[in-house]
Amino acid sequence: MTWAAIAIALIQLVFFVFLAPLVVGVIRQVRARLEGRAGAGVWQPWRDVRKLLRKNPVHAEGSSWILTAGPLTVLVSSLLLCALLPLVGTLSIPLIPNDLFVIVSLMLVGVVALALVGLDAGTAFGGMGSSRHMTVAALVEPTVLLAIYALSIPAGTSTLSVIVGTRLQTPAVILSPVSVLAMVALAIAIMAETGRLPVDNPSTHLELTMMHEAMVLEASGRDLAWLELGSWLKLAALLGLLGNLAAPWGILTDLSIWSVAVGIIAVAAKVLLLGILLGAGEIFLAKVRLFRVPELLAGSFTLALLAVTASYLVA
Amino acid sequence: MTAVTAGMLAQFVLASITAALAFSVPASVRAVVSGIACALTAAAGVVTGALVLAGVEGSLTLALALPVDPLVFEPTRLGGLFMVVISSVGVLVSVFGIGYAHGTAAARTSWMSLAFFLLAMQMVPAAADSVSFLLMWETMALCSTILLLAEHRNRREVSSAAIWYSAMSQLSFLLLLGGFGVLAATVGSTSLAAIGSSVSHSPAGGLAFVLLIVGFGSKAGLVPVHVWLPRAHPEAPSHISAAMSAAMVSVGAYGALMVCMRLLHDGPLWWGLAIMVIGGVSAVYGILQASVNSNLKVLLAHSTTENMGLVFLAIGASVVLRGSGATAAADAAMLAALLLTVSHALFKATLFLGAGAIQHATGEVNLDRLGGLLRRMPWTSAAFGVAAMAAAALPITSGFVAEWVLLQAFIHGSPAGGAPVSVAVSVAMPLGVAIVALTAGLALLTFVKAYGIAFLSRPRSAQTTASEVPVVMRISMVVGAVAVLAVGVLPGPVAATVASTMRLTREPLVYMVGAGGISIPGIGVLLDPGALAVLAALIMVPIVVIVLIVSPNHPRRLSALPWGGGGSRARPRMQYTATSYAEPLVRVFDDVLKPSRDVQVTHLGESQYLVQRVQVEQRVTDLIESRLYRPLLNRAQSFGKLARRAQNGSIHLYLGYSFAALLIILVVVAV
Amino acid sequence: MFTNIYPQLIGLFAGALLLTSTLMVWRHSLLASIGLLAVQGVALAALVAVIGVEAGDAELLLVAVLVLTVKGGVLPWILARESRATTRITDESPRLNPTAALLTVAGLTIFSYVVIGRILIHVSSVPTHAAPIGLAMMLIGFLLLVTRRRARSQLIGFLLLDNGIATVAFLTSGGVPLFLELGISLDVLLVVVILYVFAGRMHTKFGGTDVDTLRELHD
Amino acid sequence: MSAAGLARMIARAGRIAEPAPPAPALAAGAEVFGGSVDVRFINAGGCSDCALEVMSALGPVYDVERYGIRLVASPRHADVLLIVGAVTQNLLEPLRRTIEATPTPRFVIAVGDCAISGGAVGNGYGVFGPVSSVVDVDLNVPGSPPEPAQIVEALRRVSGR
Repeated sequence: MTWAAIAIALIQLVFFVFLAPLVVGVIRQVRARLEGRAGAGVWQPWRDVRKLLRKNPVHAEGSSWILTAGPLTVLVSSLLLCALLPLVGTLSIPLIPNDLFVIVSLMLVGVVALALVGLDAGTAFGGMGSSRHMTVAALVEPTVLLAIYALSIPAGTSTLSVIVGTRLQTPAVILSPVSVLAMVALAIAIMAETGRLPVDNPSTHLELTMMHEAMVLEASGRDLAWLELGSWLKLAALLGLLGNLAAPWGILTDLSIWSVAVGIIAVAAKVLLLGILLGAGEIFLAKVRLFRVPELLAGSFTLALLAVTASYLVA
Repeated sequence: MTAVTAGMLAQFVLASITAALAFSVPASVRAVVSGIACALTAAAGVVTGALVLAGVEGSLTLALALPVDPLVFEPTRLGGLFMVVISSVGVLVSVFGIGYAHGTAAARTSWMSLAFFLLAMQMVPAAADSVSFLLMWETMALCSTILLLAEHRNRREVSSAAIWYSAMSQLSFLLLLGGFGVLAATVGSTSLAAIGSSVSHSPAGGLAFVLLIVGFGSKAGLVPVHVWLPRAHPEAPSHISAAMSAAMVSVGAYGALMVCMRLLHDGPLWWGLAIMVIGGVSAVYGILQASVNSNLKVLLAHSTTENMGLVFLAIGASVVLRGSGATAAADAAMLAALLLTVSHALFKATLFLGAGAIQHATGEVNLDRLGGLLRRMPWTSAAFGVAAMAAAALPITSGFVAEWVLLQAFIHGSPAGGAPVSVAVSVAMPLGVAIVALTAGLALLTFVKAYGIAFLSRPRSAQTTASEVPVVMRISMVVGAVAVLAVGVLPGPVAATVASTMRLTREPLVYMVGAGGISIPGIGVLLDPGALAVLAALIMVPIVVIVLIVSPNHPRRLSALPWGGGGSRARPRMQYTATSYAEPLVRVFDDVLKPSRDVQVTHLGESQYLVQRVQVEQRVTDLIESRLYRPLLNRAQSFGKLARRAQNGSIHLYLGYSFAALLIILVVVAV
Repeated sequence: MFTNIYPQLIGLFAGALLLTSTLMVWRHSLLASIGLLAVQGVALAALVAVIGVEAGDAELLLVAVLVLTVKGGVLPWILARESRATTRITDESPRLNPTAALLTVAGLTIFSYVVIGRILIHVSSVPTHAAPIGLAMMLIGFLLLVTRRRARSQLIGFLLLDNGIATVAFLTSGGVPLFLELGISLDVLLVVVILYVFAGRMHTKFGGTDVDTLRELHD
Repeated sequence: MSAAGLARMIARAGRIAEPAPPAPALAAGAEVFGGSVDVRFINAGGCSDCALEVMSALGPVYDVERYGIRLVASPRHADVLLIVGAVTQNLLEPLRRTIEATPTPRFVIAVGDCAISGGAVGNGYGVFGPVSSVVDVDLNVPGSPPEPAQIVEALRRVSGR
């Protein structure tokens, strides 16, 4: 059992390192097509990373080891997400159950590392990005926790793989109002968490509108590669989680070649589908003002809170 | 005479010796001698507490020349736990003080009162009856006031802070006096054990509960009686603020825990809800104030309010859950409360000592003028960083474990046996999760700001001369940080010990799993940060391998100016400051913080369309202070003016008063 | 077969009602709110239909059809047409800032859950579990009436209020008699049309239906 | 605009990008980039006509992104410095800083005659000299101003697609 779980974790790790750049490539491609361009092809993120790894990073004078360690921390926290979340299978390592609060705190480690990278060189834009990034992160956290709390009530535990397993066995749960409200809230929170529109515009060149981009302005070469890969992995992993919560079918519950194949294909399909939806959806969205973001998050927070209380009071 | 008795006696003796030494030895060696002596006093506390936790019993009776019964000290296991926590902070503080204390902070009085301050704090949890409790409590308050006043010659603010502080601590003392009085009256004994055994939920019990909770809450720095914290801490010498903010507030928490676990246990639901409300409000309000503050020590003080708020939230949750039948979750919540207190004591001590080190090195605690200390003060930055992670509840620190247990207790609130969830639980628990989450998020921002602005980026003012602090100060900070990490990586032993101090519904509450992980079978959860750390380390390996394969000729790192758009080199003044870092947050919480902005535009003489300079000033004040206390104080003042008229110093008037009084008494007696 | 998904369906449609009400507070754009109103009408009709099927009550199904046509079709259509015809700016700047409003919504919903829990302590049929959502809708409707500035948006609040009343009626008493529902829907329809056309005319005449400014009209 | 209207517009617009001409030969030393080129555009002090051509070359009609070429916000991220105009005294220092801020290996492309040789303004009093006098240039795009297609071709020689 333990070995099976570790094997699944390894499979998820390797597969998502392969999948994440592809997802980003797909999102960009969809956007390009809808904007009337040919697009760089779905493999472009791969080429970007390969190139960045070959370059000699430049460090700002007076910047510290944070500029080297921060990106690695971001990457590792995202990799931990990929290893622990129930993506390909719902088996979880006995000593490290993919507990909701642990997962969220691992995510926050990455968030903090990124914010410190932004501050390290001591440039104006870095600080600006870092400040905005942390503000959004602080406001997102309640929504994320409450949303998954709402989802956890039917399963009676905060272990994500059990939650997904429960939804797999009793699909009726998925359509319950609680779950619907919670999923909407969670989706919004994830958009904010991964810096997509309408909270942050990942493809902006205008520093004043940046959050994530502004923090990585000083990073180059390998450091930049880790940062980018880290954020892509996070996006892919969270999309995978969303997909498995919304449609848990295909996720494996026991280890066998056949089920592994099915699990991989299923999660890839879900993530890529969500990626396409995301790319297409972003065409129709504009970035909201930074100070309208709290409204958005308050909205999703309200939905999540309603979901939780309702799930207690209705049943 | 058991070892515990001996230990408590030793603390009294050592404290007295310390005071004597501090008084007698010459100033040249005073710091070293009395610092070591204080450390020994505290160490005696650690040992005694450890013995109590190990199950040794013992009592100490001191007959005083006071017209009261002899003082009795007989620590319970809970008391033992707090004795350990408080006096370990005491050790760190004393050692740090050797290097830190200078000027008036190193005077005789300061060291003497530090000794008695530590003693009093260590003995409060040991008190077995309300009289000795209150006596130790008051000693603690007085000594801390003296310590707070240490630097009053140098700065004017000190005295006003001291006035606020002593006013608040006297208030809390009076409340406690009232509370214990009521209890003693209803039970007929001042012994805490007697009170605990004959628990009464009568109206009198309710009254006592309210008085005690508010009294302890004010010492723990809860809203709305928190106003002394942000004033006292920046003015006190840093090792004293560490002692106050890490140890003394824990004494306040101990009081609340004692009330809810020992004196008035299994209280009605509304007690729990009331504590939850106070705690929740304090947590959110405290961290909001902290996140928008730029003075490092004020920031830390407000974050103390936040952490104590969380502790009270947990206590209240435990009462509510017990009241509505979810006993396992109730125990878990209480465990969370204790873990939060322990973890807070450790990391807050380290943080304040770190702030002290910064002040020592740069003479500055205003974040807006700090920066780039990482390379100049590597030890301080490392210790402060670890403690800040704990304050932000990040893994693998003690803070994370504590908040994790709390959240788990919240979400497992549905009672055993599938009974329907009470409305109170179904509303209070989600809100509790929301509060903890929001608090954690804001704490994250606060401490990223504190660390990033102070240690990263470039110096914002001339601290190019700053250098690492003396080795004793380094040692105490690093020890604190190591303790934070130890509890964070191997929470198992600590949690088990903590759980052994509680009155449990089912034994045992906590099992150890793996290397040092914890599992709480009652609510079926498990956490092993050690395994998590190992996994993270294992994941690092392939990355390194990949790096070696993809780019074997290790790209050499070039250095260049910070990118400032190619224009003139980016000056330190262009960096984000702590104030600007928190600006978005101030806007988001505009309605709550009500910052006062004023914008001054100076136009050119020639034309009013050309602006010469724009000056923007934004100040965030403590709303509760300005809206609640100011009016009260003004009232009091006007009343005082009134009273002065009756006090014009004429002897005849006073005689007249006494004559009138006599007549009235006679009338009363006659009727 | 139907009886075991029956609670699911009730829950789903009740959830839809709550969701749409929350979104009405969230969105400022008038047209968006009208769209939400239409969705809500459909959800309400579906709810009625489900109850009807469960109770095997033909009259309720008839009511459902009626609700669908009036609340889900006619009303929104008229409103949308009128607004497109007469208003230039369809955005609303409410008195309460949206964040606070949304948190208020959460509070109101929890409150109504508590209240209903106290009132219907003895009843425990499936629909009564969802009854609080109806009450919450009424409260949210009031909230909109209070906080919105322009007459049209207040009308949305009014309609939300009406939907809430209907929901409570259906969920608790298993539906009102047909003719009563008929009467209610008809005069609601009448009121709305009159108010709305009136508001439209006023808008064209005085160029704005901000209630605060309208106060000046009567003196 | 409503979502439906936007969707209709997208459907109506269809493909804006023109069909891609055959790929030119890969420039020597550009293998390292492997089909991913991030461009930082610098106007070293030219009149803005080359700049305008560069902007249109980077627009959706020529759609350089399909060759793996992107405009980036920071020289730290850049592989190619696209420099137009003869280097003026005032922009000499910023140009130097930008170049040293760009991680190696990097390509420098001089666009337009002024950038290559100084051109018509080469001996103006405010002019320091051509780009080659500041940093050794890897690729030249002659013309005053060059056509966008030429600029795109130069970039494609770096990206190799």
